[in-house]
Amino acid sequence: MAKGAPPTELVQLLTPDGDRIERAYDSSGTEYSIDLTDDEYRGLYRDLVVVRRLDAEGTALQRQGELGIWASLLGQEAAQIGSGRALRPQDMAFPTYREHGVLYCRGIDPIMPFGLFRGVDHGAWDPAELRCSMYTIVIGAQTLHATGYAMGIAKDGKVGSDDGEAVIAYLGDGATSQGDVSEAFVWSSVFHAPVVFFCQNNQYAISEPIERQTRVPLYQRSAGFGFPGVRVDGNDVLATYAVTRTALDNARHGQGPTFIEAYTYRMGAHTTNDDPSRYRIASEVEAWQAKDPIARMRAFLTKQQLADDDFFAEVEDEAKQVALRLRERVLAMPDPDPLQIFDHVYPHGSPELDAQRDQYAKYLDSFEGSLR
Amino acid sequence: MAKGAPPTELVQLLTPDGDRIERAYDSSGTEYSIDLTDDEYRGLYRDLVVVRRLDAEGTALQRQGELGIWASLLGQEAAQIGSGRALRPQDMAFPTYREHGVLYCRGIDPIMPFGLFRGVDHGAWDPAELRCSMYTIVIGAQTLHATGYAMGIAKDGKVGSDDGEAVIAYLGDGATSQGDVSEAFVWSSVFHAPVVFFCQNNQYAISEPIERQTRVPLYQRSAGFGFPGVRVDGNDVLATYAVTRTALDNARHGQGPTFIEAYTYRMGAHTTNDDPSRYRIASEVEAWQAKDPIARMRAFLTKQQLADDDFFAEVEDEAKQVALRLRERVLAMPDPDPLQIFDHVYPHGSPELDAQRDQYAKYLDSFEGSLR
Amino acid sequence: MTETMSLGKAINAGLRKALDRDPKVILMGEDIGKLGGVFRITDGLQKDFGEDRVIDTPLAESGIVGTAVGLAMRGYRPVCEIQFDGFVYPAYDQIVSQVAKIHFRSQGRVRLPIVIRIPFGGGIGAVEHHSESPEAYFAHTAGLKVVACATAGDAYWMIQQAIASDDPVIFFEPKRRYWDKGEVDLDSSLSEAYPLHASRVVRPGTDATVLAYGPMVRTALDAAAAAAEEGRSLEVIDLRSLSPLDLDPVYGSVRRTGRCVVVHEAPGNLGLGAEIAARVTEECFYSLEAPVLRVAGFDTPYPPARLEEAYLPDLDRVLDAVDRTFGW
Amino acid sequence: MTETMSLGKAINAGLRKALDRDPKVILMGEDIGKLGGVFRITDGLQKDFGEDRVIDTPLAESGIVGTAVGLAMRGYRPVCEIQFDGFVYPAYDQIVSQVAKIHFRSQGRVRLPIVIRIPFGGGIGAVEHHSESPEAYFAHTAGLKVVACATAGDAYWMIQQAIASDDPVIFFEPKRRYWDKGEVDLDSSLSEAYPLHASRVVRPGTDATVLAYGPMVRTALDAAAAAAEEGRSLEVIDLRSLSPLDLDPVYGSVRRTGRCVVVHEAPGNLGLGAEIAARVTEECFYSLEAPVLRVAGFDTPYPPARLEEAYLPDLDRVLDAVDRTFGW
Ligand SMILES: Cc1ncc(C[n+]2csc(CCOP(=O)(O)OP(=O)(O)O)c2C)c(N)n1
Ligand SMILES: Cc1ncc(C[n+]2csc(CCOP(=O)(O)OP(=O)(O)O)c2C)c(N)n1
Ligand SMILES: [Mg+2]
Ligand SMILES: [Mg+2]
Repeated sequence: MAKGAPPTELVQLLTPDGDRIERAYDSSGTEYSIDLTDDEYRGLYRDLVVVRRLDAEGTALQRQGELGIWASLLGQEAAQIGSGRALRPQDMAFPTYREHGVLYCRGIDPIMPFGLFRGVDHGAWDPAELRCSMYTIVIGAQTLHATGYAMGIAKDGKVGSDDGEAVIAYLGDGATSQGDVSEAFVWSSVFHAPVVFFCQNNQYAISEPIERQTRVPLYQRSAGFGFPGVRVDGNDVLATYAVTRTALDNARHGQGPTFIEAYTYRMGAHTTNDDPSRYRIASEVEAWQAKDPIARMRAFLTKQQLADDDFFAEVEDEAKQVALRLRERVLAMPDPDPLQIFDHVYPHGSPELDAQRDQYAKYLDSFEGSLR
Repeated sequence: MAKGAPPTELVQLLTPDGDRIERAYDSSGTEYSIDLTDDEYRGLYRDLVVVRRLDAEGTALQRQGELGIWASLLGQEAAQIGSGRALRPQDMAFPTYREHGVLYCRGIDPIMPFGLFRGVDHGAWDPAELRCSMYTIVIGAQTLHATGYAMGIAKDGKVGSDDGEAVIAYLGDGATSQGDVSEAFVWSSVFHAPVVFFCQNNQYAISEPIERQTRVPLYQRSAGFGFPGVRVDGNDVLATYAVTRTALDNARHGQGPTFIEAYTYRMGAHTTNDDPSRYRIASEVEAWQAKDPIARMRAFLTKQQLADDDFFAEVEDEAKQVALRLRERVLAMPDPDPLQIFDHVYPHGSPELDAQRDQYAKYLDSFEGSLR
Repeated sequence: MTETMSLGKAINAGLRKALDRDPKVILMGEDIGKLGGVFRITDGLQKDFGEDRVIDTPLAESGIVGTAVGLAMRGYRPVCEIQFDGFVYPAYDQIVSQVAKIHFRSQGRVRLPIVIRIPFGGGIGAVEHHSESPEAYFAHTAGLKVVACATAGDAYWMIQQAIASDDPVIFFEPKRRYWDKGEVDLDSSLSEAYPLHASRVVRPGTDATVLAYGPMVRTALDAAAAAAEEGRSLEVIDLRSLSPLDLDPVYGSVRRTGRCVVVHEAPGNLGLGAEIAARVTEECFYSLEAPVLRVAGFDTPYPPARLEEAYLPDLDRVLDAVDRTFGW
Repeated sequence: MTETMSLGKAINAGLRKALDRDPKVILMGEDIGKLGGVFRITDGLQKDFGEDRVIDTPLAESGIVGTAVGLAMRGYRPVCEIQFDGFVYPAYDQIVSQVAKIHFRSQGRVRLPIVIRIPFGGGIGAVEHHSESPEAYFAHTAGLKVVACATAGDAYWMIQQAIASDDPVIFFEPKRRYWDKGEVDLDSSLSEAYPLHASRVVRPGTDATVLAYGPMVRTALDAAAAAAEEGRSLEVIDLRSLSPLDLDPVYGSVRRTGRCVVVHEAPGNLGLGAEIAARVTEECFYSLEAPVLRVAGFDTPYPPARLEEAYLPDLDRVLDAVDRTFGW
C-alpha cells in the first residue's frame, strides 16, 4: 500500500469530463496509474469507436431480420476494451455472450460471434488458437471452466514469471448469485489459480437491478473467499486497463486470483428481445449518458491535444468501413446443411447417430425436389 | 461497538481450563456476555453429558450391527448444545445429519434420528410439530430450505418483536464450498431473512482438512454477501450460547441474517465407516482433547463451586439411564413392511403406483410362507 | 362464458385466478416482476398482487427451487418460473433430491405443493439452451408429477390445478405455442375441469393412433388433417400428463387401430416415447400390427436455430411414421 | 498373465495404469487423496503420483466437473470421482449443458476427454442418496457416453478405455460388487481389449434373453443358473455400454429366443429398459413371442435400507418375469 494514499472505493484515472487523474487507489490502498504513448491512447479510442459501431451493426442486422437476437455491449465498451487490451498474447479469456469488444481485442475476426446470433452455429471457434473460449450462455458456468484452465496453467508450471499465463473470466453482476461462481471463487482461492474474475456490473440482470443480487458493493464479495476485490470505473478505459493489467500480472506471477468489479451501465436493452422501458426510467439512462466511455476518452484526447477533428472523423470512417464489411459477410453466411445436425456430437461418431443420419438423409431424399 | 473493546477473532467466555471470561468481543467489536442461573449452568453441563452418552450409544449400536451407520457428534457437544439451547420455542432448526444434540435441545425424542441410521426409515418426523426439519444428507441443501422458511416468516409478519421467529440452519465447514450455501447467503441477504447460519467448523470434511475449502477464516465469508460473520469457540458452550442467542434475536427483530462459525473439532471418525487414522495424526487429536467441551464446563462448575462430585455422578448416571432406555427402544424398532415402499410417494397416491403395489403384493403372496 | 385468448395469456389468467383464490400462492423467478417475464406470462401480476407475492429473485435456479422448498414448508404454495428449459439444470439437485423426495422422506408429514413452470421446446429461433425438451429427466423421477399443456383452454385450467395440487408439479409450457389462440372456458371450476392427470382424445380416428403432448399436439393434429385428405383416419391423443401417464385411453385406441406413433421434440433415446412404446406393447401385444414407432428429436444436442426445422418433428415426419406402420 | 482381484481393486489398478501411461491424466474428487476415497478405489494413488495428479477437491460437485472442463480444455484428461450416485446432481448442469455439448458447440474443435466415475446402485445398507441408479438421466443426454462395468476383468480395462477415449464418459461402478472377485487379464492391451461400447453374451442360452448391466449382471447370471436347474436355458447379455447401446447381439439373441427380459435397479419408468424394449420390439417384431418385460426398481424414491431387499430386483423377480414371457 502506498503510504498515506487515501483508499477509494472506485478506481478512476479519467473523470467523466476527460480529465486525467494521476494516481488512484483501491479500497485496500493499492495504487494504480497508467502511462501510455500517444498512439496507445488514440488506439484505445479507436477500439472503443470501432467496437461500438460493430455492435450497432449487430443490433441493426437483428432489426432487419438477419439475426435471431443480438446482445449489445452499448455502454460497456470501456470495460471490455480496457480489460481486453490488458491481456497479453499468452493469456486466455472466457467470455459470456456479450464480450464482442473483448473478442475484438483478442484479434478475433468480428464475424465470429455472428454465427451464434444468426443461428447458423452455436458460436464455434477454436479457443486454443484464438486464446478465447467460446461464448457461454448458461450464466456463470464459464467461471469454473476458467478456473480449471487456470489450474492447468499452474500445473504446467506456467506461472511465476513475466512469461506466465493468466486467465480472465468474464461475468455479469447477475451471475454473482449463481452457485457456480461462488464455487469458482472457492476453487481458484484454494488452488491459487492464475485467474482474474472480471465482472461487468452493468447494474442489471435483464430487468433486475443489482439490488436483487446484493446488498453490499459486489467487489467486496471475494475477500471472504480469500482474494482481493477491486471496484473500477468501468466507463473509464484507462482505469479498467490499469486495474486489469495489474490483476493479470499478479496472477501470472503466482499471486493468485483477483476479482474486479467494473462499475458500468448497460445503455441499451438486455438483448434485442428486451424492452427496458418496462423496468427503468429514462432519467437513469440519461445520468449514465453523461459518463459515456467514448465521450470521455474523446474529451481527454482533445484536452491533451492528442487528437483533432480529422482524427475523429477518420476513426468514424474506419468504423463505418469495418461495419460495412462485416454486414456484407454476415448477409453472405450460408445456412448449414440439415445433415450437419449429426456432426460433432462425438469426436469419433457413434453407430447410432450414423444410422440416424443415414435414415434422415434417405427420408429427405424421398421428397421430390429434395431440400438438399 | 463497545468503545475501547479489543475485537478478537474468537469469541470465548470460558477458557479451556474452565475460567470465566466476563466479556468477549467479536472481530467487529460486538460484545458478548452471559449471566445464567446456577441451575442453568448445571443444566448445560447435564445436556453435554447426556448428549455425549446418547451419541456413544449410537456408535456402540452400530458396532453391534444394530445400525447401518452412525455420524458421531463427539467433540461438538458444546457447539450443538450452546446453539440448540439458544433457540426459543418458536424458532425453527434445519439440521444436517449430525445434529443429535440440537434435536435433544428441541425436546425431540432421542430415538428420532435412529430410524434413519438403522435403515428403517429416512429420518421421518414432523418438522412443523417439532420445530426442526428432518436431517438433510445432501451437503448444503438445507441452507436454502432454511432461507426460504425464513422468508416465509418475514412474509407472515413474524419478525420485529421479541415474539418474532427465527431460523437456524446448520452446516459444516465442507458445506461452505457448495454453491447452494452461497446462494442461501445471497437470498437471505437480499430478502433480509431472519436466519442464522450456524457452521460447525470441525476442521474436516470427511478426510479433507479445512484448508481444502478456504484460505481465510470461514467466518469472514459472509461479509461480502452483506451480513456479519462471527467466529465463536465452539467448544465453549457459554460463548456459543451467547453468540447464537444474539444472532437469533437480531434475526427475529428484523436485522437479517448472521453467519456463525463455531470453531470446534470432530474428535471421532466422520462416521462409523470412516478411518481417520488414514488422514490425521494422533497429536492433533490430543491437542484438541485439552479443549474438551465437557471437561471445561466441569472445571468451571467445580471452580465456581456450582457442583460437586455427587452432582457429576448423578448426571453420569442419568445419562447412562437415558442411553439404556434408548438402546432398548432401538433394538425394538420393527422392520418396515415391504409394501411401505409404495407409501407416501405422493400425497394422494398415483394409479401407476397403486398398480405396482398390488402387483408386488400378489407376487409376494405367491411365495409359500410369504414374508408378509 | 368462453373467451378466445392465446396460450400465454391463458396461463397469465390462470395464475391470476390462483393468486386471487389463495393468499398462500406466490410466484418466484427471474424477471417475472416489472418485466412480467421474458414471455410476459406474469405480465401485470406483480403490479396487482405486490412484490411480496410476485417475487423477482436473484439469478440462481437452485436458489429459486431451494427457497421454494422452505417456503412450502412454511405453508406457502410457490410457483417457480424457470426462464428457459435449458436453465433448469442448476436446480436439478434440489428438484430430484429434495422436491421429489421430501414427502416420501417424511412419510407424508411434509407436503410440498410447489409448481415449477418451464417454457420448453424449440421452434422460436433461439440460441443454445433455449429450446430444450427435458421432460424425461423429470418423468423418470419418482415423487414428481409432470404435465404439459398444449392449448389455451387446457393451459388456463391445468396451471390452476397444478397449483391447487398437493404434489410437486413440473409444468411444461410449449413456448412456441404461447401465441396460439384458443377457446377458454372461464365458467368451469377447478373440480369440474378436465382432470390434470388425464390424457384426452383430441381427434377421434380409426386407422392409427398418434400420441403427442405440448407443442407437438398441434403438429399431430395437422398431420391428422393431412392424412384425412388422403383418406386415412388418425386418432390423436394429447397425453397432457407425462407422469403419471394416463394410458388407458391409449390402450383402448391402439386395440382398435393396431398402430401407434408417439411424437415428441425431445431426443428419441430414452424419451417419453420409449416408455410409452414399452407399455403399449406390453398391454396391446396381440393388437399391434406394427411396432410402436417414435417420431422424435434426433439424439444430438439441439442444433442452431437455422437447423431446427430439420431437427424438429413435423407433419411430414409424422405421416412418414404412420406410413411405416402400415407398411410393416 | 491373469490375476484374481476384487472389482474395486481392478479399478484401482486400471487407474494406476492410466496415470502411468499418460501424464495428462489426473484424478479429482472428494476424499480421493489420503483417504483413497470412501471405497478406497483410489487407495495409494496420491501417495505414488502426488497431490498434483490426485487432487482432493473442495466439497462441491459442480466445481469438480466445471473445473474438469477447464482442465480438459488445457489438455488434461480429468477423471472425476463423484462420491455417491446421489451426489452427482449438483453437477448436472455442468454435465448436461457443458460437458455433453461443448464438442458439438465447437464443431469438433474442443474435445473433452473427461471421465466421471459414479459408484451406483443399492444393496449396501446405506442411508438416503447413497443407492441411486441415475444412469438414464445421462443416457438420455446426447453428447455423453455412458458405460457400466460388472466384473473385475471388465472394470480394469473399461476404466482405462474410458480414460483413453476422447469422449466424455460417465462411468458407472456397481458399488455393491466392489468386493466381488474376478479374473483380470493383465496382458491384454488397450487396443486388444474387448471394446468399450460393446455388449457381451456372458452366458449363452436358447429359451429367453436376459439383459442386464452393472450390479444386475450377477443377479441375471444367478437367475440363469437357477433356471438351468429347472431345465430352462437363459441367454444373459451384459450390456456394458448404456449409451450408445450395442443391441445387435441382443437382436440376434431375441430372434432366436423370442423372449426378452431387461433387468435394472433404476425405477422402471423411463429406465433403460424402456428404450431397450422399444428398440427390441421394433427390430424383432415378428420374432417376439411375448412383449419385452422389465424387472426394475419400483417407481418410488429409493427406500430405507431395511426395505432395499424388497425393492431391488433379485433372482426370483427375474425368474418370475421370464415365466411370464412364457405364459403370455
Ligand atoms: C442459468 C441461467 N439462468 C438464466 C439465464 C437467462 N438469462 C440470460 S442473461 C440473464 C441475465 C444476466 O445478467 P448479468 O449476469 O448481469 O449479465 P448481463 O446480461 O447484464 O451482461 C439471464 C437471467 C441464463 N442464461 N442462464
Ligand atoms: C452433495 C454431497 N456431496 C457429497 C456428500 C458426501 N459427504 C457426506 S458428509 C461429507 C463431508 C461433509 O463435511 P462438513 O460439511 O464439514 O460436515 P461434517 O461432516 O464435518 O459435519 C461428504 C463429502 C454429500 N453428502 N452430499
Ligand atoms: Mg448485468
Ligand atoms: Mg466438517
